[in-house]
Amino acid sequence: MTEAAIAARPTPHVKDNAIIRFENITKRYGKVVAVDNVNLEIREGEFFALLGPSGCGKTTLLRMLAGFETPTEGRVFIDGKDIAELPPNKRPVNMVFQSYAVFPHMKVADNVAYGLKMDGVEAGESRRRVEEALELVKLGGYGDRMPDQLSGGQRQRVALARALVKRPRVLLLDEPLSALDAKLRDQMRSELTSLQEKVGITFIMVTHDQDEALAIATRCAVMNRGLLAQVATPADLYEFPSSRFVADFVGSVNMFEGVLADDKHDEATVRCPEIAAPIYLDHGVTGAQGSTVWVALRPEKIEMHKRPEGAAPMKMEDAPAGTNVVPGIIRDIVYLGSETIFEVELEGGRRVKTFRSNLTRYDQEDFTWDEPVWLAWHACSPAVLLS
Amino acid sequence: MTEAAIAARPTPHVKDNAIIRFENITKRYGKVVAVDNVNLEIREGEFFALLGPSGCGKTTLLRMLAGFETPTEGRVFIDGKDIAELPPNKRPVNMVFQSYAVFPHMKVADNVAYGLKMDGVEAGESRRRVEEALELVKLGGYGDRMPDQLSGGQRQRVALARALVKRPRVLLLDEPLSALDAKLRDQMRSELTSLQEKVGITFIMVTHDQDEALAIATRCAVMNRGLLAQVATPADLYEFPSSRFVADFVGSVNMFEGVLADDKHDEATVRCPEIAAPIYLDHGVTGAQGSTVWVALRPEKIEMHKRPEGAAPMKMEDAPAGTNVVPGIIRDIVYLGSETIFEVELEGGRRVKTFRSNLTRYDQEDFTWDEPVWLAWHACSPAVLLS
Amino acid sequence: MARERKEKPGPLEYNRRWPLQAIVGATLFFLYFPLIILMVFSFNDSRRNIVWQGFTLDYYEKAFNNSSLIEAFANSLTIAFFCTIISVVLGALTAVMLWRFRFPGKTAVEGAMALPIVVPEICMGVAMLVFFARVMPWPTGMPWPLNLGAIIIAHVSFAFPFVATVVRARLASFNRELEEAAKDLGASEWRTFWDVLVPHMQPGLIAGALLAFTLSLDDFVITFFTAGPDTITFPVKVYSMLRFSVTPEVNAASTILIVVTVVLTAVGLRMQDQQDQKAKAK
Amino acid sequence: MARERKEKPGPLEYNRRWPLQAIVGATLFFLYFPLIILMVFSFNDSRRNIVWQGFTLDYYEKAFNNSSLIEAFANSLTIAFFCTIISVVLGALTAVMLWRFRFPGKTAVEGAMALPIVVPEICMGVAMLVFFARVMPWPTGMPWPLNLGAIIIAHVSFAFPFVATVVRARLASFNRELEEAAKDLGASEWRTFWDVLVPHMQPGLIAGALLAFTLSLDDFVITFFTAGPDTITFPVKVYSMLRFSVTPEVNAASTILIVVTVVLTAVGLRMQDQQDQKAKAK
Repeated sequence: MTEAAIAARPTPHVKDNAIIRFENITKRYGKVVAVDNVNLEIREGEFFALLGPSGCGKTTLLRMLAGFETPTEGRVFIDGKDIAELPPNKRPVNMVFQSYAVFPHMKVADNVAYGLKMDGVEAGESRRRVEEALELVKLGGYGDRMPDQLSGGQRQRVALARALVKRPRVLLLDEPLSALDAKLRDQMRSELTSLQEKVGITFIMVTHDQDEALAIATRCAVMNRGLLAQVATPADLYEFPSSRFVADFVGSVNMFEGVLADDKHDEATVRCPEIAAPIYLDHGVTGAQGSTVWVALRPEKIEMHKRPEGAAPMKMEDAPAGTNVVPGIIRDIVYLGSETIFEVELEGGRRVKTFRSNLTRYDQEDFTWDEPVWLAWHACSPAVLLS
Repeated sequence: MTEAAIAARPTPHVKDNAIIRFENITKRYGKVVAVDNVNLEIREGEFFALLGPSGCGKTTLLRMLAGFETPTEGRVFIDGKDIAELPPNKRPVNMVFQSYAVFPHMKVADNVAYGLKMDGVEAGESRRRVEEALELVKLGGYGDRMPDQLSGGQRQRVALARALVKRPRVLLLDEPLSALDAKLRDQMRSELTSLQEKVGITFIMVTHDQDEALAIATRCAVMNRGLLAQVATPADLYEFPSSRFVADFVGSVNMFEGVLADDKHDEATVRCPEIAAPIYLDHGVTGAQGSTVWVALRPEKIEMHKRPEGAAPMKMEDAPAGTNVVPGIIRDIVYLGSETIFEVELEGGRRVKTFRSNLTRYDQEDFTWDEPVWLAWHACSPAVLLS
Repeated sequence: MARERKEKPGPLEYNRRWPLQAIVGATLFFLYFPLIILMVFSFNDSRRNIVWQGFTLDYYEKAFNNSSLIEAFANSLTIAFFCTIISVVLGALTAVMLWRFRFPGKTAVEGAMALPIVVPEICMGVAMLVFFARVMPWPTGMPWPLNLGAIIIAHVSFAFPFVATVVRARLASFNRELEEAAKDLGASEWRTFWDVLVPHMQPGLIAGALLAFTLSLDDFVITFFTAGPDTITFPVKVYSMLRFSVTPEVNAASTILIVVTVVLTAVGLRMQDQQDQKAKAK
Repeated sequence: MARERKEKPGPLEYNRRWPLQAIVGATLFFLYFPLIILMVFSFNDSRRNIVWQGFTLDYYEKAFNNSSLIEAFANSLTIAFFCTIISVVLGALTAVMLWRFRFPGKTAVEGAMALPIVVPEICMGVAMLVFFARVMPWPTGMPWPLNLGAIIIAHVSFAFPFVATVVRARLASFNRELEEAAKDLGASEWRTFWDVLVPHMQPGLIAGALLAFTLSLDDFVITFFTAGPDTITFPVKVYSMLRFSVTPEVNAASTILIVVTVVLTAVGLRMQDQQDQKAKAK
C-alpha cells in the first residue's frame, strides 16, 4: 500500500538517525487538548512538513521544539537529549517566524549578526559569516539596508539568513510562504528546497497549504485535532491516504460511502448506493465483509468518454478488463486554461468531479453542457478507506 | 485563428444588441493616463470580465459605468443612450463593491430594501421583492440579522441581493471573490455563473485573477496600462493570445524568441536561438520573413518521453510527422498531487516547464531528477506572437 | 490555537517579577492617596481633624443646603449643556470638512485646530480675559442663561477641537464604498450623509459630546478669567470656598464633582468599547 | 489606481459647498481671535490701549528683566524636567506591566490609571492641598531644587498616567514574534527587553516625555494649590501679575509660554509622524 507513483526527491543528505523525537507529547490548555499523545521521529537532513488545518496543533508542536511551549506530558529529544529544561535561547534550533520578525530598527547585517553577537562570536569572524549567509540567500550587498527598504520576499531571506548563520541543528519554519503573493510563493518554494539541499540542515515547516507541503517536503505529517493523522511522503499521502480526513484535506477527491461486498487477496468489490454498479478493485482491502468503507477517487484519475444518446447502453461487463464504467451527464464545465473541470451527474443524482488537461489547441474532443458521457476508471485507481 | 478547443458555455440569453458601448474612452489623472482610447461593446446577457494586473485601468472603466468616474474624452452608452450627464443614483446599473459595502447599522432586509426605498417603491411591494431577492441568493430567513452576524460569503450575498433587487440593466462586480478564502471562492464561482443564468441580467466583473475570469466569464477583455490588449472568449484568450502580455498574464507559458524563417499558407518555421532545432508549425503566420516573433508554448501541451542515455540520438527527421522533438534533462520536479511540474533543461541551458497529470496511482512512468528526456509537441500547439 | 494563548501568560509568570509589582503598586498607592484622603474626609465627623472621628453625611447635607453652591452647580450644568451642543455641531462639521475636502490651506487649518488643545490654559484664560474685558465686553445684567454667554463661548473654543479630533479619528475608519453604495442604490448626496455617514460617526459624536461636557463642567482656569462677578460655576465656587479655609464641605463638593465626572467618562468609554467590539465582530 | 484618487476630490467639489466653508471659517476665526489679540498686543506700543499704536519689543525686554519672572520660569523648567523623567520611568513601567502580565485586579489598576486624566483638576488641586497641608507637609526652607519636591510629586501624579496611556497604545502594535525571535537567537530576557522592546517603545516614550513636559510646564491649578509662598512657577507668576492689572508684559509672558508649548508639541507630533510613516513603509 505504500508504493509511490512518483519518484521521491533524491535525498542523499538524509541520514538514518532521528534528530528529533517526540515521545507521547500531549499539550493541554485548561480543558482544551491542543496536542494529543503524539509520537514522531524526524530524521537528520529531512525537509519535514507539519500539515493541517488551523487549530490542529501543528504550530504548538513546532513551538515546543523552539521552546516557546512546554509539553503538558511527554518528552522531546533533540539528538537524543531531552530538551525539556532548556530555555529557547539555549536550544540548537532556530526559527523563521511567520511575520519574519526582522528587527525593524537594525540594519540587515545587524539583524543577521544578532544571534552571533549573543553567542559572543568575535567581530571579524561574525562579519565573515554574516557576509556568507547573505550570499547564501542571494542578498549579498544588502547588509546596509534597513528592513523597511526591503520587499516581503527579501525580508524573508533576511530571516532565513539570520537563522542559518547560527548553524542550527534544525531550522523551524512557521508558515514560511503564507505572507507572500502567488508568484513569489512559487519562486520561494523552489528556492527553499534548493537552499535546504545546499546547507544540508534539517528543516521543519508548518503549513496549512497542502500544495506547499507536497511540493517542498520530503516527508509530511498530517495533523487533525491534535492527533497525527498520517506520516508519509507527499506521493504516499496523496495516493494512499489513511483516512477520509487525509484524502479530503490533501487534494480534491470524490468520496463514496459503501459496503465491502467481496474481499479477496487480490481483488475486492464495494457497493455504493450512489453508484449503480459495484466498484471493482484490483487489490484486497483487509476489512470485514459487510463493513462500511469509503472509496476515494481522485478527479484526474477518471476518464470521460462520449456516450451517443441513441446507442445501446454499455454494460459493465463490456468494459475493458479492470475498468469501472458508469454513465452520467455533464452538468458543469469550468474552463481554467491548462485544464478543465467537469462536474458529471450520475444516475442517482450524485455529482462527480473530473479534470482533463487541455492537451491540444484545437480538434479536442468537444464535450459540452448536458452531454451524456461515460466515466471510467481503472480498478487500481480508487483508494479504499476504513475510517 | 479563433477556433476554440473547448465549447463555449451555452448562452441562449445573450442577445445581439450592445447594452454597453465605450467609444474612444480616455481617462487622465494629471499626466497619468489610466484608460487610453478604449472602444468596447458588451452585449446584453453576457457575463463579461475585465481582466488585468492592478493599475491597468479596469476598475476605472467599471467605475465609469457606475458614474463614480467621468471620462476625460469619449462617450459611454447604455442601451444606446449617452449617460455622461447621469449621476450615479440615476443610472440603470448597480454595483457589488469589493468590500461588499453592506450598511453595518441596518438589518439585512433593510439593506436590501434601501434601493427600493430610494425609488419610492411602496412598502408591501418592497417587502415582497426583498424576500424574493434574499431567496435568490439563498439567504431566505436572514432578513432580521445584522451584518455583523454574517460570514464574509453571506455578506457578499446580501450585496448581490441589494443590487439585484433593483432589477438593473447591468450588474457591476468589483473583484467579487477576492475577499473570500480559497474554498469559498470555488463555490461562489459556480454560484455566480448560475445566478447570472437565472436572472439573465448582464454582469460585468473586474478581476485580476485569470482563473476567475476564465472560469466565470463568457467573454473577457484583457487590459494593460490603460489599453485593451485582447477581447475574446476564455478559450480563445488562453489558446490564441494576441500578444506576449496576454500569453504571459493568462496562464503559465514557455516563451521563445525567434526569427520567422519560412512562412507559407499552411506551414511555417521559426528558428529560436534557445532551441537547437527549428520549430515547425502547421499553420501560416502572416509575418514578414526574417522578422522577430515569439513562440508561446503552454506547459500542458508538451509531452515528455524517456531518452535512454546510451541510445543513438533521435533525429528531428525521425520524429512522427507534425511533431517537434528536442532533448533535455529534468532539473526540477514539483509534485502537486493531481499533477507534477517538471523543469527540463534544454541543451543551450534554457529551462522549459511541462505539466503531467498523475493519471494512475502506481506503475506510472517513473521520471526522476537529472534524467535525460525528449520533449515533444505537436506542430499545432505553439502560438506564434508578433508583439 | 497556540498563537492566541501565548498572549496571556499565567499569573505565575507575573509573580516572579515581584520587584516590578512592588514599585508600581507603591507608586499607584502613593499617587492616589491624596484623592482617597480627600474623599474619605468628606465623611469624617470633624471640622479640622485629620484623625477619623466617625462617619457622617452632615457635610453633604450642608453642601446641598448651600444655595450658592447649588446655583453654581446649575450654572455649570447649563454651561456644559450648551457648550456640548455647540461643540458637537461645530466639531463634527470641522471634522467632516477636514476629512472630506481638499482646499487651499488645509494643513494650516488642521494645525490651527490643534491649538486650543495645546495652548496652556492660563494663556487661554488671559486671552479670554483680554478679549471679553476690552475687545468685546459681554453685556452685564442679562437674564439667565444669557449672562453665561461669554463663558459658553470660551468653553466652546477649547472643547470643540477635542470633539473634532475624536470625530476625525472615527471618520478615518469609514469605508468610502459605503457612501458609493448608497449613491449607487439611488440616494442623493444629502440622504447619503444622513443614512450612511452620520450613523458611522455616531460613536465619535457621543464620545465627543461626553468629552465636551466633562471638559466644560471641570474647567476652572478659563472660567475664572472669563466669568463676571455674578456668574459663578461649581469649580470656581469650590475655589472661593477654599479661600476661607479647607472645610469638609469643600471635600464633599469635590467628591460630588469627581463622582459625576468619573461616571460620565466611564459611560462614554463603555459605549465606545461596545462599538469597537461590534466593529471587530464584523 | 482609481481607488486612491477618489479619496481626493478636487478643490472644485469643495467650492460648491461654500456655506459649509463660511460657517467653519467664521468659527475658526472667532474662536482664535482672542489668542491672536493676546499675541498681537504683546507687541503694541501702548500700556492700556486696544488700538494699535506701533510695534515694540519693550514688553519682552521688560519680561526678561523681571527677575521674579525669570526665577519662576527656571522653577517651571526644573519641575517639568524632573516630572518628565519620573513620569516616563513610572509610566513606561506601568504600561509594560499592564500590557505584559495578567494578575488579579488588573482591570481595577487599569481603571485607576485613567483616574488622574479624568478627575477635575480643581479636585486634584484640593486633594493635593489637603495632603501636603495636613497629612504630609513638605519641609519648608529647603534649598533649591528640593523645595520643589511637593510640586514635582503633584505633577507626576497627573502626568504619568498620560505617559502610560501613550506607551500602552504603542505597545499594542508590538509584534510578539520579535521578542521570540530575539530569544530564539540566544538573547536573555533582559537583553530582549533592551534590544527589542525598548526600541519599539521609543516613539511612545518620546511622545510621552513631551506630553509630560508640557503638562507640567503649563499646569496652573494644581501647582497653585500645592506651591508654598516661596515657590512660584511661570503660570502662577502670570496669574499673580494679572491680579494687579492686565499689562502688555503679561501678554508677552503668555506669548512666550504659548510659543514654547506649541513648538514642543509640534516637534513631538512630527517625530511620531515620522515613526508612523516608517512603520507604514514596512
